Amino acid sequence: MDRIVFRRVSKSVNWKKLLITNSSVIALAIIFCWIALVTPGFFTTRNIINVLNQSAALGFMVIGITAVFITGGIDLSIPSVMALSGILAAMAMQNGAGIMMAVLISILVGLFLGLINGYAIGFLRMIPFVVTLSIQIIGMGICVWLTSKVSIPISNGTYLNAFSGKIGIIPVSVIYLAFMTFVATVLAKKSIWGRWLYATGININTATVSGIPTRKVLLGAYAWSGLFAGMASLLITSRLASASSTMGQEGVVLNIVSSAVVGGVSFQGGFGTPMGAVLGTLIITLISNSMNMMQISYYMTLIVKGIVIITFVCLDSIRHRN
Amino acid sequence: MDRIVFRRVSKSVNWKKLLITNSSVIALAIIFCWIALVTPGFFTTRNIINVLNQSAALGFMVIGITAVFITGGIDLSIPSVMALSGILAAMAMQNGAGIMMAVLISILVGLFLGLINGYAIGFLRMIPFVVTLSIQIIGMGICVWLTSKVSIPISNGTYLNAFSGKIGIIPVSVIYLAFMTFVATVLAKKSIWGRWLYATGININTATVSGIPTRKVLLGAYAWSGLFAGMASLLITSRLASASSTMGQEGVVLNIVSSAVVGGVSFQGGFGTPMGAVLGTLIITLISNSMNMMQISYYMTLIVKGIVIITFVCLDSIRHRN
Amino acid sequence: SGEQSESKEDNVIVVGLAWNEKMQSLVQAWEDYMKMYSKEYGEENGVTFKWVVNVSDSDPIQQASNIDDLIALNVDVIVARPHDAAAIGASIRAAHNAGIKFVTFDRSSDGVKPDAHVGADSFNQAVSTAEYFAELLTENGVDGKVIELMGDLRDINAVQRSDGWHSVEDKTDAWETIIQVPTEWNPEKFRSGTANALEAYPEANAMFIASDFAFSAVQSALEAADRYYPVGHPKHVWIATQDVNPQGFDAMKEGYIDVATTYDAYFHAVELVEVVGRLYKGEDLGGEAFLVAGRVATPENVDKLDYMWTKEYAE
Amino acid sequence: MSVPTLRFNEVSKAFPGVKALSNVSFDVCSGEALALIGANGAGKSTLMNILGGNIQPDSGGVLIEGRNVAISSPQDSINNGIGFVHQEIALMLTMTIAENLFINSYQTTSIGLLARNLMEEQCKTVLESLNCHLSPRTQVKHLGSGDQQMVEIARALLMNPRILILDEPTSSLTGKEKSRLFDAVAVLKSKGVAIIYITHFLDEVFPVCDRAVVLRNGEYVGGDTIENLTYTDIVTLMIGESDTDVYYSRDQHSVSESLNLRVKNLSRSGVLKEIQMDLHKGEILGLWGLLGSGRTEFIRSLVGLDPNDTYDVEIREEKRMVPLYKRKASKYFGYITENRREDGMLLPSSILDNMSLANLRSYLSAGPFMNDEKIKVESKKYIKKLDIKISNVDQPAGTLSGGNQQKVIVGKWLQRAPMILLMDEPTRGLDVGAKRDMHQIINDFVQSGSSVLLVTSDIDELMNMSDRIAVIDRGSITGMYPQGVSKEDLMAAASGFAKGDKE
Ligand SMILES: Nc1ncnc2c1ncn2[C@@H]1O[C@H](COP(=O)(O)OP(=O)(O)OP(=O)(O)O)[C@@H](O)[C@H]1O
Ligand SMILES: Nc1ncnc2c1ncn2[C@@H]1O[C@H](COP(=O)(O)OP(=O)(O)OP(=O)(O)O)[C@@H](O)[C@H]1O
Ligand SMILES: [Mg+2]
Ligand SMILES: [Mg+2]
Repeated sequence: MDRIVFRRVSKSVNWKKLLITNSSVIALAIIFCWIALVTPGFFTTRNIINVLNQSAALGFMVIGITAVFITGGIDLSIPSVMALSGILAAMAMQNGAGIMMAVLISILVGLFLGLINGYAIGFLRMIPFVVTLSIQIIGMGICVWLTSKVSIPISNGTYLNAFSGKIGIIPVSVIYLAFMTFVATVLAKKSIWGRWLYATGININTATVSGIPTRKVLLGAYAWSGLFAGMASLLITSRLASASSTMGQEGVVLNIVSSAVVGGVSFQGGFGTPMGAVLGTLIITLISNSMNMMQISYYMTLIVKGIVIITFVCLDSIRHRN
Repeated sequence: MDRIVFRRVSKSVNWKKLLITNSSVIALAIIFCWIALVTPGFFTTRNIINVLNQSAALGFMVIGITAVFITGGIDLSIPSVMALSGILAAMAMQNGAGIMMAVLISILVGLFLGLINGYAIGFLRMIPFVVTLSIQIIGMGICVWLTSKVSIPISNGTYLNAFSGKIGIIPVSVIYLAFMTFVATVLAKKSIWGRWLYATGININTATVSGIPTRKVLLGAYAWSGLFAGMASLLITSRLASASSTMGQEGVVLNIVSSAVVGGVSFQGGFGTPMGAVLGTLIITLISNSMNMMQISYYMTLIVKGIVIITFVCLDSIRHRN
Repeated sequence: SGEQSESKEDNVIVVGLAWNEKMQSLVQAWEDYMKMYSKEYGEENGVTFKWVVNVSDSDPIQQASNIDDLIALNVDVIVARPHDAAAIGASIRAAHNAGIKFVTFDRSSDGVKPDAHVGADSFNQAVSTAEYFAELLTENGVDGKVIELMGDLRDINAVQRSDGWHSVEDKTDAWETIIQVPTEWNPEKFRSGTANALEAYPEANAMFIASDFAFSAVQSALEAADRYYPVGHPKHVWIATQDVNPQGFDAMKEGYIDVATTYDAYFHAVELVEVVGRLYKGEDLGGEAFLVAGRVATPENVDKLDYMWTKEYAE
Repeated sequence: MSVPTLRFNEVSKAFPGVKALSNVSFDVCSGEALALIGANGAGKSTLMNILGGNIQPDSGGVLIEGRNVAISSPQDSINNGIGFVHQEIALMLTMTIAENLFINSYQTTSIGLLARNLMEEQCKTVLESLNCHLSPRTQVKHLGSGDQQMVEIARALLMNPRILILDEPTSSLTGKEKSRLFDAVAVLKSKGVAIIYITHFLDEVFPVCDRAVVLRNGEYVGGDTIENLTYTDIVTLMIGESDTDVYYSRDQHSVSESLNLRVKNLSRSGVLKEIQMDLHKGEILGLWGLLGSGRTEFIRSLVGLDPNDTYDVEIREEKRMVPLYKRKASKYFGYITENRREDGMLLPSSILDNMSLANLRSYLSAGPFMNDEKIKVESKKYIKKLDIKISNVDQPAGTLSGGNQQKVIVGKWLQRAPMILLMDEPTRGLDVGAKRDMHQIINDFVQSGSSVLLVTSDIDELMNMSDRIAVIDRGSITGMYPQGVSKEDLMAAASGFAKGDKE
């Protein structure tokens, strides 16, 4: 008598599963069509580019936080890291620094603050929420101290052009976002760091026992998040042609987190992709864009936003149960 | 031959441990003495009562979130739940409702929103951060909608007296806080719900397998948090003699979370006591009070706050490693 | 009344200043001007001012606590920029119970009356801007289609500015406001609001911006839509705004902004110091409001106006 | 015959890709101990989880005393008088023993507060009845896994269950505890409790149980009273083969003179005391000790997972012994932990991801990028070699049965082929067939010149597999014995009464 192994691998397409796993893409399509139908002004090339452009900076921060989310952590310090990078770069330019120097400062400041977060969380095993909250508060304090008098105007034309100019009708910021999404996706899917990141997020004990340098992985995730906050500051300061501490208010976290969650990046760690996160960013931006276009009042915008987030999380939890 | 179980229970006092587990009480004492020495105006009866009074409302919200933290969750919706309770109660009073009715409305609104959070998290297994964030946003939307432009004055003298009056020189709010701290402590330590709460926080799977109704426990924790947010609104609206949507800004979460964390309530679930949390509230309030008394500049206040929080979390993580 | 926390010297006025937030340069300008003018005033009147400042992160509860702390410090006069017009009443009452004078600054109190109020007249500020704008459009024969960028609807000044604007619109019919965008005073919303509105209403040819502190954001949105041209150019968008902040100063000089009524931080500060001085001397001001009228600024005169905080903080 | 206490009626359950149970029916009577037997993945835990309210059956149901009962939650199960001792220990580590015991049935005083003293007294009584002398106030995390298992059993007993499930209760117990447990089972039987006893140790079945029931691939394949069954009968039913050669006896020994590892001094205050030992090329060194003697701590320290006071270790690099720095330790060691679910696997990840986890660096193709094709090929090789039962390589590892999960972990390390493999209870929970496979795998592994440090609580396995046996007692090595030492000597040495001839 032979050992019988039961196997029932259905080869037919599982529609339900397909639907659930691609919920953010599908939602994007539905929201898009609906808005297009309801709002006449919406479906112009210009407005679409507009939306893309509006999501670019947010998209950078979301790609950053995605790595942190995958490890099961959170980074609340992004707004003030972003503001501080921008302010320092703007101050440098005010004092005659060139574009290269400004870019370098933005990136290094972001990276540096990210490394502080990562060191505290990875090596000192402190709790992400509180570490990054503290850095957010401290960073905000430094921003206010540095700028107390004025928000700092940026007049360096090369800088403004490099990050908020256009190539043809396409804003460069959109190109940067597309490129970084691609890079992040490849790293997440194909590189050893991506594997390490997901493994650490799913079970840090298993990962450690399997010889993965989990503390360095955590360090890296927060450094990545800081780095992207620094890069986001380039887009934001050039878009607003100035830098100020108001850029760094906690409210921004709300959009970052909503985007990631709507994009299917799980809070519990181990799940989600940069691509999904960027799609989430588009959805969140679309919501406020279309609300503006339809002249929906401020409080309704808040309510709709809340409902959209909760719906997506609901989908997400169904997805995880399956 | 009996089996010898190897155990090293040292009977001598372990000073290090004693020091670490009581860090918040010790810190409170040190901060207190230091401030008293440095700031002449500090150690007056008036100012001490002042500090106690300032911590009362925050203390209620912190007692609320403590239950949620013990389950390993978070409640970001407290500010807008608190604001909404206050606004609805104030509107009722504007339309002639009495104090009983107003209290009932505050408490029920808080409880109801807490139950929504708890249902989504306990029964639909959604993620606390996102659920409560959404409720915060939606709640804020409703608050702005209800009050749209003006904040609602409260002129009901009985109400104002009942929640912000004094007995002798002691503000009633302090008495309420002391009483609720006592109730919460007894429930946490001595009741079956308390044990269930901690068990759920330590390991929800184990708790479920052991027959603990973990879903109801989660529901209860968030309901408790909402309830206390509702009660806090009584103290706040009576103190400000008005209710408005500005009361419910996200910034408040920062103080709630800092207080709990400084009070030794762990984010990872399973640890912390209401008593500790309330001590944490006193510390956080003392910090801003003493900064005001010492006339320290605004940005330094931010930086010091961040550093204090991070220090406490550091202590906390050391404590957990031991 | 109360316990003396510091033994008070004669002729030293301790002023407790409770800001509701300190994210904008304007607040710093006020504070600096107050300190500056109080020296001048003090020398003339034989008094010394001592300032005790705190900030409450846009949180009315924290502001109440901060004012409690000022009361505990037993200052002579409390000056507060209320975050919440009704909630400040409780603090005013508490100060009065402790025998401390109370002045609201910039934003007024809804219920309980302070000893005095010093501020700008937001409604009239908007009205004078709007009236000038009406003339301007009529002169140029423009059929105005206006995008209105509003402030934070929870801020009474923002609401009054909008109301002032619309009262002139109703009276003169010089333009039509085709869309209102609430910005929550958030620069990012100024930018995206402008961009989205231009998208939805390409026919728009004018804007009313509740404040020009975020003008660089509006400017970049206009540039992106290819609508950023100075007056005289066919693609010029007619812009009325308020305040003449550092961010709007140059744009006005160069003719991109057509009119704004100044928000005169310096005169606010002067008025405040004088009010404080009078209260300290025991004068009863009976809750009077000292409103500083703005000056209408246009590309022609903006460079010539005196005491512009904007110029001093534009570095 | 009277109505049976418990009856499974045509129970079926399918998971995606697997039919875990199909139409299983049998009875359990009051006062009997029924052995539930089956190879890894046969469906035993699934069936018990249905009874425990953790899983809902697709069809069929459970009858208790003739009545159909719906069990939709663990609480329902408890209310129906079912006590469950889980295969994986389910305790609140930071709570005390007493709190754990009463976790779902707190005793309260008249005013509704917890009656701590009362509970602690009852707790003591129950533990004493199991011959277990622990203070009710001890935190569970301070107990070894053996004592933890006793606490779990005590918890189940506290509810005076009509039916008691013991899912592999002895897998982490040594001799003494086992006999304590068997005594307890006898007492319960005499009280009329129906006991379902799941085990892979067939030798336990005969003294403890009255009847045996065998599952194979989710189907009921037979059962009878114990008197009518022989060892071979059971194995034949289980495996479904007439060829029931389930013993692997290790005969090739290829221990070389040269060393792979020399531990000169490994200390950690209060836990490990100046541990010294050598590990030769091609050697299997068995590590024997009582529960809580420090075997796990030793291994974790060696791999560098725990802090040490002294870490003085040498490792072979080419032909020489060189000092090993702690942070480099993971380069040379493979570590199979005793807690499979907690820190052995990425449960939601695919089998492929799990199997490649420890060896990712060697699957790099260019720069930091992975060669996924190579991962697939290599992993499939080991899936085949280890005979892991899976439906496809992308299946989440958490859905495998315990035995197959363990094989995935072993496969993960075999791919890496570390110089030294540290195995903590590698055959715990494995069926006889899988155990034989595992033994074969370990043997093959050392043939290639690597070494194994083997911790096992199964003394026969230890004696059969090891080239030498080190005895550890309270954190220090108290004896080193060659192959062929007697059981008695080992037991004595482990309890601190060594008399046998040391090496
Ligand atoms: N949640 C699940 N999802 C998918 N398949 C599952 C799940 N749980 C169990 N299985 C499958 O059901 C079958 C029976 O598993 P079960 O755990 O009941 O075996 P077992 O007899 O207890 O084995 P062991 O002796 O190894 O513990 C296995 O093939 C297993 O892979
Ligand atoms: N976290 C801890 N805190 C306090 N004591 C601990 C802790 N972990 C283990 N111990 C103690 O350390 C000693 C060694 O435990 P270890 O797990 O190494 O034993 P073991 O020989 O592997 O036993 P087992 O067979 O139970 O796994 C035991 O006395 C145990 O109680
Ligand atoms: Mg099993
Ligand atoms: Mg062990």
